[in-house]
Amino acid sequence: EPAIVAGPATDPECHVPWAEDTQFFQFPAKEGPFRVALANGYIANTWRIQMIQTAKAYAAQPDVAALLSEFKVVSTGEDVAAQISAINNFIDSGYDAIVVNAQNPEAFAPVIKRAKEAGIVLVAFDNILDTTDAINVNVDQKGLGELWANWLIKHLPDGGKVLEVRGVAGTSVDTDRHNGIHETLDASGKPFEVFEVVGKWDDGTAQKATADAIAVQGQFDGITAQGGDTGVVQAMIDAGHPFVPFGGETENGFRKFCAAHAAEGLKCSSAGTGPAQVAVAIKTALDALQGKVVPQSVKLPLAIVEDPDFKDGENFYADQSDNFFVGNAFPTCGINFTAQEIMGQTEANQ
Amino acid sequence: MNGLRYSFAEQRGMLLALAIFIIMFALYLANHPAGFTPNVVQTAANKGVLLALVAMAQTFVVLTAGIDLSVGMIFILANCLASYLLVGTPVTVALGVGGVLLTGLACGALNGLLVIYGRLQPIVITIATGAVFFGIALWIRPYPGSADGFSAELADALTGKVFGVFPASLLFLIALVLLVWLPFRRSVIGRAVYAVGSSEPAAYMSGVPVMRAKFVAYVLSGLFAAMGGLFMTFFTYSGEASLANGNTYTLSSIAAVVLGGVSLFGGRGSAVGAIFGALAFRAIGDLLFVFDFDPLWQPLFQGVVLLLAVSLGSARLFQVRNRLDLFT
Amino acid sequence: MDDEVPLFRMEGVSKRYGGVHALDKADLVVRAGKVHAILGENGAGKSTLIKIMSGVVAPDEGRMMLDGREVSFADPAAANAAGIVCIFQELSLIPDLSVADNIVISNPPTRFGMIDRKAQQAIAREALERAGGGDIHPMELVRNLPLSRRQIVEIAKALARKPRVLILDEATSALTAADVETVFGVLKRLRSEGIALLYISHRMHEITELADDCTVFRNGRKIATYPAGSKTDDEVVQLMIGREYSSVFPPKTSNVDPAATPVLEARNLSWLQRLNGVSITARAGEVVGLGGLDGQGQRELLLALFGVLRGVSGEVLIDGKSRAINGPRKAKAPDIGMALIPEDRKTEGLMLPMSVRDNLSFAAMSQISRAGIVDQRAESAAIDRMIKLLAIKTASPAAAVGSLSGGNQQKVVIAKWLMVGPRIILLNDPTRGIDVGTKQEIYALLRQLAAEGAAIILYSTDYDELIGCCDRVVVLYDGAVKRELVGPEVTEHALIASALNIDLREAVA
Amino acid sequence: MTTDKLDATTPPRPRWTSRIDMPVATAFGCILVLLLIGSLYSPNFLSPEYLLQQLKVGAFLGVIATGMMLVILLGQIDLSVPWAVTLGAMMASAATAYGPMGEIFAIPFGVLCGVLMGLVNGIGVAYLRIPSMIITLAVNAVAQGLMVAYTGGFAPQDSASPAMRYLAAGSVLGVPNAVIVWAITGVVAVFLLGRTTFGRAIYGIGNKEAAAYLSGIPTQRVVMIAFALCGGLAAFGGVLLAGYAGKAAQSMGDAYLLPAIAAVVLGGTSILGGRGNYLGTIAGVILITLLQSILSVMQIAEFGRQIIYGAVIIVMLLLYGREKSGR
Ligand SMILES: Nc1ncnc2c1ncn2[C@@H]1O[C@H](COP(=O)(O)OP(=O)(O)OP(=O)(O)O)[C@@H](O)[C@H]1O
Ligand SMILES: Nc1ncnc2c1ncn2[C@@H]1O[C@H](COP(=O)(O)OP(=O)(O)OP(=O)(O)O)[C@@H](O)[C@H]1O
Ligand SMILES: [Mg+2]
Ligand SMILES: [Mg+2]
Repeated sequence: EPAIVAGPATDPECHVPWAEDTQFFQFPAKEGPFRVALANGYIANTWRIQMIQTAKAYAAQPDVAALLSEFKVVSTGEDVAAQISAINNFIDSGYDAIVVNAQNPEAFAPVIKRAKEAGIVLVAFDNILDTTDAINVNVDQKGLGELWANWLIKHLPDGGKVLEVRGVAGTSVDTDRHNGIHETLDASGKPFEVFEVVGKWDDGTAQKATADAIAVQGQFDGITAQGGDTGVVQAMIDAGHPFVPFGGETENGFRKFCAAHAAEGLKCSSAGTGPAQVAVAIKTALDALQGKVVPQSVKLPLAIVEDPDFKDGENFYADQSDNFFVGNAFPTCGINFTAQEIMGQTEANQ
Repeated sequence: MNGLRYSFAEQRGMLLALAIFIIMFALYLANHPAGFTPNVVQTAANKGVLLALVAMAQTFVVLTAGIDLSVGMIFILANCLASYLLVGTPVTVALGVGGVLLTGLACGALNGLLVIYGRLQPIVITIATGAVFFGIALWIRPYPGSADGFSAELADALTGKVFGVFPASLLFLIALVLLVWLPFRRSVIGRAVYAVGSSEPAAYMSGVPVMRAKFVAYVLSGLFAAMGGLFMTFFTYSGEASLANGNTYTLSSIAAVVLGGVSLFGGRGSAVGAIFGALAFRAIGDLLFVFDFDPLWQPLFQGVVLLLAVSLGSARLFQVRNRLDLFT
Repeated sequence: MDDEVPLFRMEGVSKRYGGVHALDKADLVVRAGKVHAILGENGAGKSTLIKIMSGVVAPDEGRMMLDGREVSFADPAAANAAGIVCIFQELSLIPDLSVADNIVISNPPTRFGMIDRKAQQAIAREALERAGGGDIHPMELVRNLPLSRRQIVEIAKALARKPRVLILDEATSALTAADVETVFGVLKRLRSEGIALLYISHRMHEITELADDCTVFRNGRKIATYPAGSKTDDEVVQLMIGREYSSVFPPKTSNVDPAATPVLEARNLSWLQRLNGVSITARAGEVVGLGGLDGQGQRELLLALFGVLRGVSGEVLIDGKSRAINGPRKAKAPDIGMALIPEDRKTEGLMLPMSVRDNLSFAAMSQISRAGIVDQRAESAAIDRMIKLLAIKTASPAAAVGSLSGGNQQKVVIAKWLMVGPRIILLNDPTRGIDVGTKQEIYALLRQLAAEGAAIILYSTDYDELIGCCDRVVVLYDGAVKRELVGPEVTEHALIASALNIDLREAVA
Repeated sequence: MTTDKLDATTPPRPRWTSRIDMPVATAFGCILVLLLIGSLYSPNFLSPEYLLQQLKVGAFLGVIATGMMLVILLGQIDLSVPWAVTLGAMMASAATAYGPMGEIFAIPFGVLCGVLMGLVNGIGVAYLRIPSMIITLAVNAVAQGLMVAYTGGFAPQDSASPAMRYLAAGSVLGVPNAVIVWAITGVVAVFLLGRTTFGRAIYGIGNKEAAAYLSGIPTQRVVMIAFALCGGLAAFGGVLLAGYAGKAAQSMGDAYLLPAIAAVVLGGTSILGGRGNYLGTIAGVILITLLQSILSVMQIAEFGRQIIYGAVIIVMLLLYGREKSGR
């Protein structure tokens, strides 16, 4: 039962409203410290692991820790029903706020209803919820597709043959990004011929699909991939495919390739919102609990690095694993982890 | 008196599952911050019933000594279909429910026909039909969501509480057991299913309608998987064609069935056992909620508990005095 | 015999399996109220004939008439409905269902569409009673019953179907004399009730006792039909095997040294309640029989010696030295050299779909391989030798064992163990379901092995066999040695008396 | 016995024809048909580069399916393949971080981890007699848990060593090394199955475990070793995959479970155990790889791919996967 108030947000730098007409919430201020829960779904991929690590690290920061009496994380796997049940349990157990990375953003209507009745702050990130009753920390997935498409349009002024490596079928993220790419390319009026394969956001699958596409279709003029981008570049290298403009995600391995082969034509736009958005979500939840004004839908800045701005040690790390997602600091929210800080933790500093 | 002993022997597998479930669930409740409240029970029931339905679906096929790797996909297909059909007035919703169930029936019938007339091994054929079912689900629901005018009333009724205390989903499950499972268990065709699973040549020689029994088992499997899909829709108000989720439910249903004392070699076990197996399996996940594990170690904990639970059945090995009995 | 319309008649029925004429233009007439015996060696086509009669197998040609009307059966259920009920050679019971469930399996009593468990129990009790199995609880699972009890259930199940023609394909092969008596009582009563009985057995004395008419098959062809008693046993056997017939059992030419250390000595073996302090010895060159009613611990004794059972107390000495045998692998090692011909060749002796070659070399792997790699030349040589030695009839060593007739399958089981070169051979009812000719060969072989220095322990449900083959018979009762009969003491009378736990002197008096 | 009823039957076929049985021949036939249909879409499907690439990519599945075949021949199944693959890939990569010694031992170490995992499966199946379908499911969950904890908790080094790269992505005289590795695996498998006591034991156990046990075969040990081999081969497949991709990643094995089973069965191996030959598995692997690849490249919506993939497998199974009729 938040009050709908006029903007702007108490922390306008960080909490940028999604759109002109985005509402602003003000929850009744509560006494801290708070019990906050993070309801994660699937865990066994790098993005999610990194996300959980970030959440833990953020919650451990002294100023954040001071606000928290309990911070609980539960990962329930692929099954959205289990995740919904976990959230129901958090609600029944009287947590003050619940942060959720939804397995299926459409499935939470009943939970949102219950959370609202119980006066609990519900904040969704990554996969946002289809509602105006919970707070969404929103990544513009479609905008990401548009960004990549615009990058290709810029580098291929005469149009051309584009390879699009898609994500996991049936998800809204895949659909949104795909639509963004296509609408933008179509709108450009240039002769783009798009060739689609499915990479499932997985390097191995994307690599195989790309290799097959190259073997059968010959040469492409541009590439865009939603994930598994390191594998896509690897396949190009293995096949001796010339380097071409590429709009892709923010994997460290991808950026390594982009930096190394830019001169040969691998002109990259690497953009996305790293797993650190969980920290923004937690911050938003804490702000809301403290009675601060927050937008119902927060627009997360995209972490974008484009050719020729790739710099080792700054926005990618040549000596680190390929697998983590870089570019997930949100300075406007005071969140300044570098990914390697998170993933590079050793046993000693745990 | 003597008869009682035989009845008990028949139920042993189920009782073990029941015991595992009770222990884990008691552990869960004892440590739950909210305690033993109707809401907590309702939450656990809804989640448990969902898997229990799919596990029951798996049971029918496993009883015939087959295995159905497409139950998860029928479940997903039903979920996606229901997200379109459960709209409008009670009448149209009822028609929608009927449509979803019929679809499940048809999927099961297809599996059955391929197994019977194609004379193909169920484990492979259902991998293939599973791909087809998932393809159809993805076709009708390319991204998650539900149709405009989705009617939440039936959904709320079936996932809510009766008289404010008793979970409706559990009542529904009990009704299914009483109205479908028990009559099936006692019917001629039900016995035929057990006979076929226990020894197909002997059943054939004895004049048991082997093909009909198998067909009925697959059809019922499809029907129950579709009921699971319906429940998923009730629970989430939406449909999603998720391959990963389909596989999760398929594999969980196998785990539940085994935990519930149903023999993968066919002919032994009951759907009631499978239900407790499903509830026990869910309880493993629930334990995460009440114990404070490092989030990154949670999957390991879950795996280890599952490993221990499935190893429990091997305790009987220590009673085996004739090594030849190990091979039957 | 010719003027009445026979209950069932079969004319010119043929069935081929690939190149094999399992049945070749066979005729058969079955009359109500008579027992018709079918005779023939293994693979003669007897089982095929009755499988066709009962709808399990579809004939290639020919016709069948019931009450003078032509019939054909799509499946066993159709034959059942017409009143033709068969007790198959391979048991057709469903192991995970209860005895009662099995008895009413094809047509359970129902109420409101559900199976009526009370009624079914009543039917089962009555049928069991009629079949001589009143001691079997109807709710017991079939898988928990010993083989001989299962046979009784099988018979009860057939009776519950109210047959007009009842077919028994070697239904007594797993039964002991006492059970056979019970069953014969039942069959005679059924005959007097006007039921036609078709009876297949390899046991001549059973046929003598029971049959009214006899038909002999050979190589899928009907050779002769004659009234029972009109031919001597020798003539019958000659018809069956198509050649001169000599005495079944080879002479007992044993030259055992009674002072020698026994190759095998077991002292005080106990296991659960099934073995209660059994002691037994076997010397080189000796054939020791195990007698007694079925299920008195003979099977367990053999398994215990072979190391299959866990928790056996007592001591086993090989060549006078105490050895711990913890499994077949240990048992067959050269320093012990034990072999077991198991009871059920289809589940314990053979891999039916695999070739004769693979089956034969299975136990003798260590003999024909070096460092885990099979020496194919040595393997082929050994296999050819065995096939010759036992005259195993197979199209090629590459043929599936399952396609051989039962007798030849049994020879493969024996041959596979002979390849190991055992010194101690345990045999668990090795001639069950095997025709006279093959039996004769196996007896001769046993003698020969003994003469070559092997110690043999032979369990048989057939008293003739114990009498004809064994130098010594140890009779078990309730898991303990009841009596040991040596040489001329081994008589049918003594065997039966001690098997039934009757004091011999008292019985004589 | 002097009867001669079996003398008229056909003489034994020569050894080599009995190896190429119906299912295998049909499977290779299906491969040709697939290629022909593909070539209607683009002639490039018949180009040597494309075909070599399919063999190379198929090699990963081929190695994994080899292990799966051993287990299926026993009448068992291994559902822990996904995380055995990942485990092999991640552990081999992890070893690479420990200096030159680590690099040398990277591949054996990765495979060893898979063997250990398979050993747990094997002990569960052989000694505790837990149904393989469920114990491998549980072990898979445990392995996943370990890998998640490992990735999150420790400094992960996950790039492939140069040796892994060379093995999976390099080539000798134009032949991809991965194909050579698969060929060697295959030759060893054929030898193992056909010429060794171990191989005989596998077929025997798959047919009738009780009979094998009573023949003095150490059935439990054989089953355990077969599962260990399956785990090791899955991990080795993971090592190759990591080499192919240049790195190891979470859940890289997910895509290999069902295809491995399907490949083995499409190759004519009976899922009930005891029957099947390696040539069939090769055919099955190529079939699945080609089918996936062709569907991936043809511009069909994902749902269409799924439906066609399933339908093609059904049709192929109907063509030759049928069991003999009982009557
Ligand atoms: N399904 C089958 N496939 C191939 N051959 C078969 C089949 N059934 C029977 N045969 C062959 O047909 C012949 C007759 O077999 P059948 O079982 O009728 O003999 P039988 O007289 O019953 O022998 P036994 O005394 O051993 O029981 C045998 O050579 C047998 O191998
Ligand atoms: N599909 C088949 N292919 C090859 N052989 C078969 C097949 N089905 C059955 N057989 C074999 O053919 C014979 C059928 O006859 P039946 O089942 O009566 O056995 P049998 O020869 O009588 O042996 P036994 O003496 O053990 O009873 C058996 O040996 C059986 O194993
Ligand atoms: Mg027969
Ligand atoms: Mg026979």
